[in-house]
Amino acid sequence: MPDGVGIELAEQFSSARQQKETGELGMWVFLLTELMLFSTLFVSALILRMLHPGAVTAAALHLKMWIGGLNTAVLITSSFFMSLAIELSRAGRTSPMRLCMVVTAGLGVLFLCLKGYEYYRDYAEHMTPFFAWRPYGLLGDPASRLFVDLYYVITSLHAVHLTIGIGLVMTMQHLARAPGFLSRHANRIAITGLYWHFIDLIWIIVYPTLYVLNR
Amino acid sequence: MSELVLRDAPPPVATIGRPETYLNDGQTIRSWLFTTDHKRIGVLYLISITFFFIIGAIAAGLIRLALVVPDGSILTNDIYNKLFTLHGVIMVWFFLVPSIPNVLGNFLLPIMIGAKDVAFPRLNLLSWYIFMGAAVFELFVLIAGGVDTGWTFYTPLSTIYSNSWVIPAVLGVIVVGFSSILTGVNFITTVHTMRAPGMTWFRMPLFVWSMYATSLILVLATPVLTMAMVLLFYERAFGIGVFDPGAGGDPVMFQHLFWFYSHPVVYVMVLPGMGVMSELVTAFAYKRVFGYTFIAYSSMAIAAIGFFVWGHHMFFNGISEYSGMSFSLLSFAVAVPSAIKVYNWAATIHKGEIRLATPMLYAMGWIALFVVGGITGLFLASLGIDAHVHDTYFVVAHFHYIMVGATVLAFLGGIHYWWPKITGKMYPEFWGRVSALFMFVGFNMTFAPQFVLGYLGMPRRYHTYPPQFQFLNILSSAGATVLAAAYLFPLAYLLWSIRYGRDAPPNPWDARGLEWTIPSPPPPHNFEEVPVVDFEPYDYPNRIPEA
Amino acid sequence: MKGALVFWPPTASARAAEVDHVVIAFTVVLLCLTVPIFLFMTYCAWKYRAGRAADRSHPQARNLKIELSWMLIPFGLALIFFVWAARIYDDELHPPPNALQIDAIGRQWMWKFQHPGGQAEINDLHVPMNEPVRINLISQDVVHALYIPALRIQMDAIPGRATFLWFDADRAGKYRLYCSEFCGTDHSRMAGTLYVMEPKDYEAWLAAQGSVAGLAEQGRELFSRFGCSGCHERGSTVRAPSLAGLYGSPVPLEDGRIVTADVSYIMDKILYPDQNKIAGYKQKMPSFDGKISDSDLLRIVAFIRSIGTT
Amino acid sequence: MSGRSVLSMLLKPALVWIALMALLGAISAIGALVPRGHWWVAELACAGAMVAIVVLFSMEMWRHAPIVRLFSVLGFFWVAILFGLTMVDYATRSIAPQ
Repeated sequence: MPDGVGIELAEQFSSARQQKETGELGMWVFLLTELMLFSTLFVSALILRMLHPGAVTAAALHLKMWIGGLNTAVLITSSFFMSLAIELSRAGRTSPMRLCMVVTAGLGVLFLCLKGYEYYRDYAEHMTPFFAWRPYGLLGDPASRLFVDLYYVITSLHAVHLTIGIGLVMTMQHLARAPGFLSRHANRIAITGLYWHFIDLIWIIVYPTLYVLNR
Repeated sequence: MSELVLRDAPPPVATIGRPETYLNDGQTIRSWLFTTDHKRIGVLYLISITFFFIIGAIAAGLIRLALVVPDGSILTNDIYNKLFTLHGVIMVWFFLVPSIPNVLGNFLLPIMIGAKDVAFPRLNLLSWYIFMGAAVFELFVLIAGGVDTGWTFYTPLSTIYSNSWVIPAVLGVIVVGFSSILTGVNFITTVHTMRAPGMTWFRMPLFVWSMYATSLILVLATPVLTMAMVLLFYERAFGIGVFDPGAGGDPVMFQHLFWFYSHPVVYVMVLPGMGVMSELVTAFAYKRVFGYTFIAYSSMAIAAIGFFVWGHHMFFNGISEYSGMSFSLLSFAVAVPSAIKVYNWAATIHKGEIRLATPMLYAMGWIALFVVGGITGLFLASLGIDAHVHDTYFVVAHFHYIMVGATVLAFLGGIHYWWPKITGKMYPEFWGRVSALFMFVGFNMTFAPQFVLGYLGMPRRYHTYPPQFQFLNILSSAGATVLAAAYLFPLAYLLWSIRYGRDAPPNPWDARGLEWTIPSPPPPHNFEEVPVVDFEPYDYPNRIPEA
Repeated sequence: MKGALVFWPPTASARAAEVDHVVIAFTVVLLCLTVPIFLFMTYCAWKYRAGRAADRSHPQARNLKIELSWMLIPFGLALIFFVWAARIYDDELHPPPNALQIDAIGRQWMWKFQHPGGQAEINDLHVPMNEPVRINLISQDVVHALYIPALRIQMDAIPGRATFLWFDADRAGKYRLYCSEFCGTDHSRMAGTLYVMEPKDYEAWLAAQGSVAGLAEQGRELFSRFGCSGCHERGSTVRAPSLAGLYGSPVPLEDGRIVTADVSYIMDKILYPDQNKIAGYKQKMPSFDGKISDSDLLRIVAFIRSIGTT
Repeated sequence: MSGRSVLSMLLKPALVWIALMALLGAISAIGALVPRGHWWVAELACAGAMVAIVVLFSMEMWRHAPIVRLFSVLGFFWVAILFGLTMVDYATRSIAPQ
């Protein structure tokens, strides 16, 4: 590792290597729990699709696939900047790294804006079955409501995770202002990156599951 | 004895003045509530789960009281239903799941592998705060409002038809899940990266192996419960319809997701008990454990196969025949690793140097109860037999043998065994043996009649029942009284011993393991310097210890 | 059924007797596998107790052969019982086609049984003996389960799905039936009595219930009232599949699967016609979900069943 | 390593980006142009490839300790258990004998 990049030892550890591995492993194990969390929703979506193939297909055609696709591209690009930020952190170059992280978070915000616009379009199309005051627009099989509801559960849960991710990335780049940050906490950038990539990964599964496969 | 001293010299016990221990390292309330010391967090858990155990036990006592008469005239049906839900929810999520892992695991795991602390000490404390927050909230919900769905929250009863406080109860269960997850993440990383030099995987005590397997289950299963409960919450609050047959949903899907968590979580309750057993049996047989690797691998096998068998709770709710057959076969398979352990402990006792102290009495009782619980589980896994005993008192008796018989007895055995280490005081041996005996008798008197009741066809969760079942129910309730007395004994004399007990030496049992090489109670950072492990686990010389 | 102390439930069918045989045989085998452990441990605890002189030389720490044998032999023995019990389960799921069909509706907190002739009863169930009886279960609200200990069977009644159980009782008498799946406040009162009767007594009992038009007859009336006949009757202008001979026959679906037109298929088709589209037909039928009561649905299905078997 | 140019740092993230965008294009094109039919196999294959790329390269599984790699595999294996055993029930229900 270059000068100025390193890890400040916490008291329970005996070596920097141990501390670094512990941090990464801890994050991975935590991400496993997140994976199981989302998988529960995916398995529900699959069961729904098996029980009511017709209704699910009919409802899925009303999802705005171009927004979903565009959002996937936005997240992939944000992941690109996050990877770059990790590479820069390893080289000890604080300011370009912070810039990359701001761009990453900015793309995350763009994703949320697009998602919000999509929700607005759904609302305009009367695709909000849980609002009692607004009649549901997609007539036919009741199972279509179910699919739309599940779409909101999955995408909103993902949005919550993304919001946490944006907060995390912004906090990290803010902390990195402090002189010598990378010489003490270099591994924190990589761990933040793991979380960000994972959110990207979940969306990469969400997009085909909801938008594409059911068409 | 001399061998161990030669290999790794125990740090000198300070004899001048009071030695610095984790207990007297700051004595303010603040120093306890903001501690990141794994030992103090273990003690905090011990105090909190004891409290919740008492609450759950009072509910159980009231249930047994109501069942003395067949016509349900002691408690109303509504209060009865709310009581057994309270008993189930409190006991499962706020006592059994955190009992051994969070108390003994927190206290011992880092010491046993020679670490200063767990990998993420602050997360460890956060986990306790989440647990307490959820537990206090849940207790308020279950007492002030009450929930009448049973701890299983089956849909659509919980989503549409129940008029009780299901939503806040579900939120409490969701939140306590995060506490389990944090503990699991912490233990897994601790075992992986915090082991002392020389502490290879196959030098770890079997208790550590079982805690590791337990953590894997917590980490992999809990999120599924969280999500199932979130869906249940949305369903009840907004009517999204995933589990509502009227909206095209499937109520059986909830059962799949629920049991994907709730079956493996049975192993969260019993695996740590098995870990404690391996420690007790070897220490009090004063002999090396028989088949160390088989026991270690069987813990991992139980954790893995435990995920393949959840469907045996669902044989008769319309799952397909193929599904039923495969789940049944896999359930038989999970019995194999459990059987290995029992046979291996029996073989460990052979040619040992057996001391029937209180922990060993608990261990012997544990093996008997666990075997009964395990083999009745095979009856339930057999499809044709389950058609008769499913959802009857046979099931109730079976899982109490596993969850109370195996977990609570192991917990108490472990508490007695490590009590000198935790508090630095010895408990009164005579009263320990008396209460262990009472516990065994009371337990069997309570739950053995329930096997008969179940086979006779008394369904579970029944508030009234046909009069010919009354005799066995009274017998069971009488047993519960004995059991309650047996619980009060240790509570009283252990508290007594904190003040009046005799001071404990570092290694009162002459046992092996890193935790016995440090003073009792341990110093704040466990080890003066990082221990180097160059000995095998349980390296008992197998001869009479010199007094 | 008096308050006498009993330790074994009554047995009222050949299958129930077989379940008892499995249980007893399994118990014996498991006792043979476990009692020696307890005896051995007690013996060791006595013989090798601390302070007693005993031969403690050459203690074993591992032995692969022993480990493998006590791992595999009990498992092999247990598998025999897996197969035996699974065969009973298989039998439970395959009722003979000629079984007497009785419909059961579970609701909070009562069982309603309906005989093929239309006779209905609440919480009590009369069946003939020595004749296979199939109970078709549905639930109107939460999950219930019909449990008859004397027959050693139970099955959940699930809202929105049809399940069944069947038995062939061989001993006349009164037996208890319960709801075994927790279903709310008065769960424990959702219980009743099963009367197994001589066939001639059963006929007499049916007759005494008064001559109610059969379920299928009532279903025929509903079939036109709900407008089903407009499309499904021969000669109608809309092209819809004929229902004569449908029950029990294979139906090819649009997605290539072939399903059997059984009770649950027909119910699903009426409630949610959009799923399981039939090959070669355009889906035009409206959904009757929420427009038809469960008991009416049962009657219409009974009617379709009756024209399916003629 | 401190002497690495920005360009060499760009190489891996850029390759990953190109691969992911290409696969995204493929999946979207299939979804938009050929609805229905049996193209879902191709769609799933694309999605699987994208997941693999993110796990292997973006999340740098190849450079972690073996134990971390084991855990990432473990997670997907457990997802397979959840899907597999649940689907055994749902997939065989319709053909279950009545």
